Amino acid sequence: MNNSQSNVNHEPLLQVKGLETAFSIEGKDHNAVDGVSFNVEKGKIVGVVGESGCGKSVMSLSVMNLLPKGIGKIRNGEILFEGRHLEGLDDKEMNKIRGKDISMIFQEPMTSLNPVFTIGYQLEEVLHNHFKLSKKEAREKVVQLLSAVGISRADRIVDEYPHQLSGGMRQRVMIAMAIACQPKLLIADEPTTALDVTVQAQILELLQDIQKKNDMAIIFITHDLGVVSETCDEVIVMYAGRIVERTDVQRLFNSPKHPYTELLMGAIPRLEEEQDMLATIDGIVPSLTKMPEVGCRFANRCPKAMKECSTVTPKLAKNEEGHEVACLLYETSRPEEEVLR
Amino acid sequence: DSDDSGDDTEDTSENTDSEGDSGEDASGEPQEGGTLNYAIDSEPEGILSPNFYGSATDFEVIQFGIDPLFEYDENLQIEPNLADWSTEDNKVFTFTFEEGVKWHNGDELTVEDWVFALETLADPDYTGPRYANVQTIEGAEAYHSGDADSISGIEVVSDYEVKVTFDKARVNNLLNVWSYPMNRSYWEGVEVADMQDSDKMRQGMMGTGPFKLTKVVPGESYQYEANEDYWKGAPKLDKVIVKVIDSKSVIGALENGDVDMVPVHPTLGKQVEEMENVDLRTYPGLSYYYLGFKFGKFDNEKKEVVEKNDKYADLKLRKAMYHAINRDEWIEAFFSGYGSKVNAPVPTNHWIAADQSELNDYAYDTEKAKSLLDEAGYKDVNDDGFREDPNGDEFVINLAHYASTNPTFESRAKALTQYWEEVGLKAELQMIESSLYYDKVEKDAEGIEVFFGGWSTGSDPDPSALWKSDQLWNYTRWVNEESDQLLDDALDIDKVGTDQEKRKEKYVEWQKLLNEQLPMLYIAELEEIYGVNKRVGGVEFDVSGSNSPHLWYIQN
Amino acid sequence: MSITELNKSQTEKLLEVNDLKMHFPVKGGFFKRTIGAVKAVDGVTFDIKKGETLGLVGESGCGKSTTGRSILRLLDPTSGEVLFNGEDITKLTGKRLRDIRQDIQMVFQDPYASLNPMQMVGDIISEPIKNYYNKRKGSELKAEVMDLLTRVGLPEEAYYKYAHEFSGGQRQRIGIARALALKPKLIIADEPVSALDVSVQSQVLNLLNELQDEFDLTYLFIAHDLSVVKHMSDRIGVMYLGNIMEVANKSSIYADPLHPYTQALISAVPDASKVGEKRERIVLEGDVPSPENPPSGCPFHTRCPKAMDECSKVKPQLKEVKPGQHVACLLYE
Amino acid sequence: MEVVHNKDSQLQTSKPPKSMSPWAMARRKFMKNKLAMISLIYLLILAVLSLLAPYITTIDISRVNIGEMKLPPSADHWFGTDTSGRDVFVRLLYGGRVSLFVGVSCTIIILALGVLVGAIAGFFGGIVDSMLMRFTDFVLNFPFLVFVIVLNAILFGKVGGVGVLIGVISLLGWGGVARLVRSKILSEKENEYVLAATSIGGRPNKVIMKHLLPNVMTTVIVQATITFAQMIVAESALSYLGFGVPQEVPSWGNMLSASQQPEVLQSMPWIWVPPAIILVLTILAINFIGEGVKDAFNPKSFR
Amino acid sequence: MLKYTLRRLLGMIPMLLLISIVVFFLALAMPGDPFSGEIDPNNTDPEYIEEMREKLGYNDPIHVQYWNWITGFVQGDFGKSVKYKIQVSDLIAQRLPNTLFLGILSLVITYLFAFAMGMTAGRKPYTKLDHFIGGFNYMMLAIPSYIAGVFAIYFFSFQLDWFPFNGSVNIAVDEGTLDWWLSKIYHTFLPALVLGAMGTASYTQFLRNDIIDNSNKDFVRTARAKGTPEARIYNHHILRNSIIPLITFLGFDLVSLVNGALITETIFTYPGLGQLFLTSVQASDYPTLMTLTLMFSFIVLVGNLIADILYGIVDPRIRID
Ligand SMILES: Nc1ncnc2c1ncn2[C@@H]1O[C@H](COP(=O)(O)OP(=O)(O)OP(=O)(O)O)[C@@H](O)[C@H]1O
Ligand SMILES: Nc1ncnc2c1ncn2[C@@H]1O[C@H](COP(=O)(O)OP(=O)(O)OP(=O)(O)O)[C@@H](O)[C@H]1O
Ligand SMILES: [Mg+2]
Ligand SMILES: [Mg+2]
Repeated sequence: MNNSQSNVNHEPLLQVKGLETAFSIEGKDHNAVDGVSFNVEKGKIVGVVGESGCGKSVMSLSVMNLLPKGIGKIRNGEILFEGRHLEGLDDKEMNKIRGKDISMIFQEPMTSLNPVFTIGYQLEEVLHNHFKLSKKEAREKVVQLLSAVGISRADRIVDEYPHQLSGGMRQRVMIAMAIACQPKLLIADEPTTALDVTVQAQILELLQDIQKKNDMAIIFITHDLGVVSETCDEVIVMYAGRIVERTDVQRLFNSPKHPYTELLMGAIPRLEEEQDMLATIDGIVPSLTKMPEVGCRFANRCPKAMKECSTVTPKLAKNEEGHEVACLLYETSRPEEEVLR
Repeated sequence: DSDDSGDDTEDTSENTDSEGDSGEDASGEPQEGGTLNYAIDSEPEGILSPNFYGSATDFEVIQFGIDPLFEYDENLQIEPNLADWSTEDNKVFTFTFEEGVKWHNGDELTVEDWVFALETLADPDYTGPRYANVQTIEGAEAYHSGDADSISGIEVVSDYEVKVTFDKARVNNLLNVWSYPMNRSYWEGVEVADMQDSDKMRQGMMGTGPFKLTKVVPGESYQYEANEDYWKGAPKLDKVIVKVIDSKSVIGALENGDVDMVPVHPTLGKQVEEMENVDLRTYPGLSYYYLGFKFGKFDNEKKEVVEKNDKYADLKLRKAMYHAINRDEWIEAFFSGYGSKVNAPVPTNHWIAADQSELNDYAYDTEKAKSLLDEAGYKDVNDDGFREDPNGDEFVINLAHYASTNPTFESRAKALTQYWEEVGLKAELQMIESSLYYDKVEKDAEGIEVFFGGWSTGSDPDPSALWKSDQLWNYTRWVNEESDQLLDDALDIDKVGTDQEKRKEKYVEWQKLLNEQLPMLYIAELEEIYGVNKRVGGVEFDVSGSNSPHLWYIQN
Repeated sequence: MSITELNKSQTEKLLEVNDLKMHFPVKGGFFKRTIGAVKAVDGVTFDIKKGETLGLVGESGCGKSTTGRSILRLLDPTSGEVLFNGEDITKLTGKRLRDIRQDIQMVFQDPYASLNPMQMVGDIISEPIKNYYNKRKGSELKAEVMDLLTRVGLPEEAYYKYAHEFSGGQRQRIGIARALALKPKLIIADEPVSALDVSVQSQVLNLLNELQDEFDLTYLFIAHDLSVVKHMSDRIGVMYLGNIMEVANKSSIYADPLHPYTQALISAVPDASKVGEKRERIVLEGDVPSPENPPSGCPFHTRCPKAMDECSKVKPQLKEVKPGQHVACLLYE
Repeated sequence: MEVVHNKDSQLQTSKPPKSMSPWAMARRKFMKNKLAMISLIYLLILAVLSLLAPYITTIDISRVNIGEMKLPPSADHWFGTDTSGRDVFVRLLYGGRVSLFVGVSCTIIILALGVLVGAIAGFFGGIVDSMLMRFTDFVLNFPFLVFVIVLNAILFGKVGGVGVLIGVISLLGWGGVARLVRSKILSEKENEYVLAATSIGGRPNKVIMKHLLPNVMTTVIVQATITFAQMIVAESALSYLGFGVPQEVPSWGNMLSASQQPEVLQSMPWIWVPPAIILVLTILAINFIGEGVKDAFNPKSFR
Repeated sequence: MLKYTLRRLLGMIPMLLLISIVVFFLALAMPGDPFSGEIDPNNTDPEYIEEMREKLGYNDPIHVQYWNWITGFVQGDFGKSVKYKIQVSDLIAQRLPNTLFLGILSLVITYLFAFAMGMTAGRKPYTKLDHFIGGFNYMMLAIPSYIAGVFAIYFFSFQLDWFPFNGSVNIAVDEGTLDWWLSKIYHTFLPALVLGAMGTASYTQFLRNDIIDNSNKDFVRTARAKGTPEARIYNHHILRNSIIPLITFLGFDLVSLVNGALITETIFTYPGLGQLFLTSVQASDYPTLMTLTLMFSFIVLVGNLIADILYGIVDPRIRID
């Protein structure tokens, strides 16, 4: 999994710096992603976890420049892909990258395919978008791709329509579509949430296989910590539009630092251990319009909250082990001027 | 009347046997060529033969292509056209045909063509409505029932002469007999039963008239081209196009010149009059409106009136109702003045019409009406503002009128009831769907007491079918021996001979009787109105209709 | 609950389901004839002892909800019997059927669709009581509902609110309060947490556990998440395509799954406790077949890594292979 | 849609515990919709004026005034007079009475029939459903206008005028509503709250009345506005063609049919333009109200 | 597909039979007959009318009349029009092409305008242009077609003199020539526009809303993520989905054309079936009336069938066999 080590050039594949994405609700802009920075290295799988509504999808759509037009926009920050600025690119430029260098798969395999076109047609389209291919070549390539994602009757499936396929198959088709141009980065937004466990296992297996084969980086969005623990190299924990913790997977699960992460992990029942009571987090993620202006956004749900938590905004900072966390319990997270005061 | 055109008389056909007169010299400088756009404002049925058509609208379409044996002059007197006649006794007639008259296909017109027409009409399989016009020929009934192979009363003398014997001498045998020939060779091979459906009648026509029908768009338009061989001289126009337009388009079409000539409803007359490019042409009509009373019920088996209805039996009541109506105002309001009062059931321009001075004019006079009612015992005894009948019971005049989409029907009928209410007679109006109206009247249906109606007189003035007490269509169920006798006398060759004046005398007497007895309140007669574009010349109208279209032309 | 009590009550069967079948007719053609059947539940047998929680897991569409609904007679099962306290529910009609619903209640999966948007929360919760105790006094009823609200952790003001004013977790509490209103003995919880976020899910799970102790409840707990089921249940039934494949104590099922499907299922569950170590996963081939056209013999044989020839011919019956562990698999014949 | 209902218990104490039923919310949303409110006010004024017409004016509306025919608008006659000398403005009010009455009556009957048939078919399903739906299909297979005209021609004159029209239109018009209600009931039935209502011991009639119908009602109300507009158009179109309410009864369609007289169409616009405009405005208003209602009930826009 | 169609066609037979019975009894129940009130002493007499009544079988027992009618009907003998005195089949053959032409032209207009406006509005929703189109459509929806017809004649024919106000073709041109077709289009355009206006408005709104709906669908996001150009997304991915319901409306269009033709043809004096129908009601022309009524019902049935079948054809998700 560490194929990227061989790469001498240490520039990360994707750099996100201070990303702020806002939606306009009733005429006002509200940040759904609020100052998010992270890197994705070549060939790594980065997991993003957090409760529903905390901005995971918006963050990934920002990278792809797929925010709903007129409603959502990137307000601030930089997105660098192989050193190239993506923010502010127009559709035409972006279309050269989308599907080729960066591709994406979504949670709902049922609705993500256009119901009125055949599978083959939709797969060929992505090839035609980026390469000059004859019809025949494209079709051959498509059959190849479908076989590669483990679809058995690939030559028949190309002529079928999405509704004729099961959920698992459709997600495979989506994956085939995403890897058709051998992208360097794949963004997978909850790709297995809608699937059954046994099928989820198939898909995860497949993704990992492909990742290895293509030396592809993956941003893997999920709220299932179990999935993260088994697939990812690094984990980003998001809460209310911000990153609260970020480190490699082992360290996160062995010694979570942010109270939110801790609670999240305590809340899931484990197969291996007996738990009497599960941890709970009172309340819910605040909606966009109700985000506290300053302070830690988790403060009002945090059992360890201190007085200053609602006035001082913690910053995401690395400790010596390279474990990043944004919580005032840790000195590193205190903004400099606050420390001085 | 089923056409919603606005023309609401029962004139479903006929009286049109009369055509424009030929001798007339057209004024202005006739010009050669040009196309005349002639419009009709209701849909024809599309039967393009005078021998089969049923609606007046169809006649308007075919009039350009046909030519009758006889015509009528401005006094509605019959005169020769394609044929002349002579008779001694009004029973046997000898007809002499014009020579050299050509059918549109080039055939020459002979008496055979007329005989063919008569035989067709009398044929057992004949589907048209004109059998009555041959029925009076001797032997026609036998032929009609299939008992004879030919009509015995017809004797062809030569190609241009034929002798016709009627079953008996009548004053009106000539007026009644069928006067349009049919081209025998054109109809070769078509069974009588199939004629009406055949393309020969639907898509084309064969006549001897001034124009030849060259194209048909069924129900929509008809194109005629000049018949250069027309025996009275080649027409001046090249083409005539007959278009069917909606009555609401008449004004617009006239104004922007889409249409050169079109019959116009009286209510539109004023507007047409104002148009710069259009002349309003009027001529006396032969139709009139009346209010009938039901005096009883008719038994169609026994052919007699079997029940009496006394509600309106009092002549004073009827006179009072007559005086209460302001006919002049009413005509002005609902027919824009294109009409005038009548005092008897004969249009004043008909040759049998009595001189108006000989008739009572029941002028609008509410005082007189009131005093007549008082005399008759119709008084307001319970102070509700309305008069009760002489017994003191409530008295309501029930007026029936036909309804169609034309909204003036309701208001003109309502206006009549309002006149009566003004003299204290309570009146109620019942509008009846026009397709059912005359059926109800004919069947003496419950609730029909005073009914509005209209009628057209034909060139033969005999009103027996409407007035004789043994006739189904004597809607008032008025039984009067004197009237019956007068009507019989007027037709009786022994009494009136062949002298029209004598005949007229009888009718005048009859009119006086009806003017006195008032089985109906005669309301108004209408003028016929045409809008004619100023570029059209040579058009003349009289009581018999327009002159022959071969005289029409386009100026400029 | 003391140990002795537990033992005593656990031997008493509250609910017995025997060979329950529910086939939905498939209509087609112009005259809407029955042209087939969806064998949603095809011979399910299990029992629940008083005070215990039986978990039911299985993949989507395997007939879990149908089983739950058939027990409550929200559906009329095609055949089989459902004994509640020894009485066959499938034969009940009229008043008796309605009465049985006092004892068995249900918590539904979708916290949005399961509450009538036109009703106030107070009405939602008091409705079952009104259905059965028509004459209860207004104030008394209200106090009772308030009590229930507090019990499931909702503020009293909730009484006058409408469902749309609550979050998913809170709505699920309302649903639970409604189920509790009639003081039932058995609650069928049909995926009560699958629509909820992890943090909220744990709240509801904890609540259900607390209520069980407090009201002496028996649960049929349906879920597709094996770890949730394991957390909640005493025993677990594993369903596949309308059939129970294995029923056993949760410890034995986890420690020693006997049925190949159970084994695959357990190995497929990603577990956060095993971070870093690469587990041996049994990845099944293909998808779950359609219940309209189920495979012959053992329904699992099309995907079973250990399938034998006879598996496609003989349908295995549920058998006690180890004490307390029933398996339907020809491997253990 | 998620996280829109985010008031949790802590927050509630700070806010006045004001909670609104979906009806109240819809009402409030509707009231915020300017276009719909203006339309509603317009419609109300129109209805009130029409209803009060006999009290506003003492004119005998059926009276023909020969002296005052075809007068253009003036102080005496705001909208002029028609070819019978009747005041157009007053007739317009009376016409509104008839047109709105026909519209409302037809709508009520159609909805009642449609909801009844649709609800029974949808809720009970099976053979009842098949029979009812076959019958509904049968009714729907009659081309509406064609059969209204034929039926009206038959019954006309035998029974009273306006009543016949209402009866005939309603009899032929309920099919669509029945289908709609049925499908709505079918889909609503799938919602778990209906199962829940049964599971807590609710009897079928209670489930229909208390749970299903209120939720189907929103659709029915929206449908009602559509039907209302359709019926007003149907009445006026039929009257225009001469197959609607009897001619002597003033209705907007009858007034408009005056435009079939060429003189009126071309030179007396005051006779036919006002009913045309009122009619169009009324339909427009009803449509806006319909949109407003639809919007107000649309859960997606619960904000 | 074929089997399904055949089965549906067979299923129509009992329905048609039922409708034919209803139609027959309705016609029977209609007051009066074509001869009511046909009086004219100049060329008809009461005997003639009675004779005709007998000849046409108005005096036969009811079931005999029905049997004669329906057996004739299935053999294509619809009887003879009382008003026009020709075979109803011939009469219909004369008028049908006009109605068809009007219908097709109005459909073409409807779909052309609806596509143009709907796509424009749907692609840029909530812009000025969208609001303008929306407002226009609201107006169109609120103007009943007969009012639109009256206004159209008033403005376009009389005031502006752009279009003819009646008829279906200029008689002066020869049938089949290019001029003839042009003349037909010229004559039919205004009624077709009026007939299509309502449909255009509702289809435009429908298409617009559907495009907006579809543009929020997941598959559009997928297409964008593939790098598909925006124009292609709208013209291809979204449109294809939005067209499906619109195409299936074609079937129902037949139904509304039947209703619309009655009004429009009457207003424009356009000699088609709608006008013929009204005339036949007014004239109590039963053979024509019954044939047309049955035919219109048949069109409705067929329209519904077409809608269903089209749905199966254009939407791959629906497979009917
Ligand atoms: N189109 C939009 N308009 C307005 N707000 C939006 C829109 N899309 C997302 N949001 C808001 O942005 C915030 C973040 O949403 P996002 O979809 O990124 O959450 P998420 O973490 O992906 O949740 P989930 O796990 O449910 O997918 C939420 O508060 C959401 O309501
Ligand atoms: N009313 C019904 N008519 C026809 N088929 C049905 C009906 N209800 C359920 N089914 C079918 O029965 C099968 C089992 O459905 P059921 O809802 O019991 O599954 P489940 O295990 O609860 O699944 P999930 O986890 O998705 O809730 C499914 O294939 C479903 O499509
Ligand atoms: Mg998301
Ligand atoms: Mg379920």
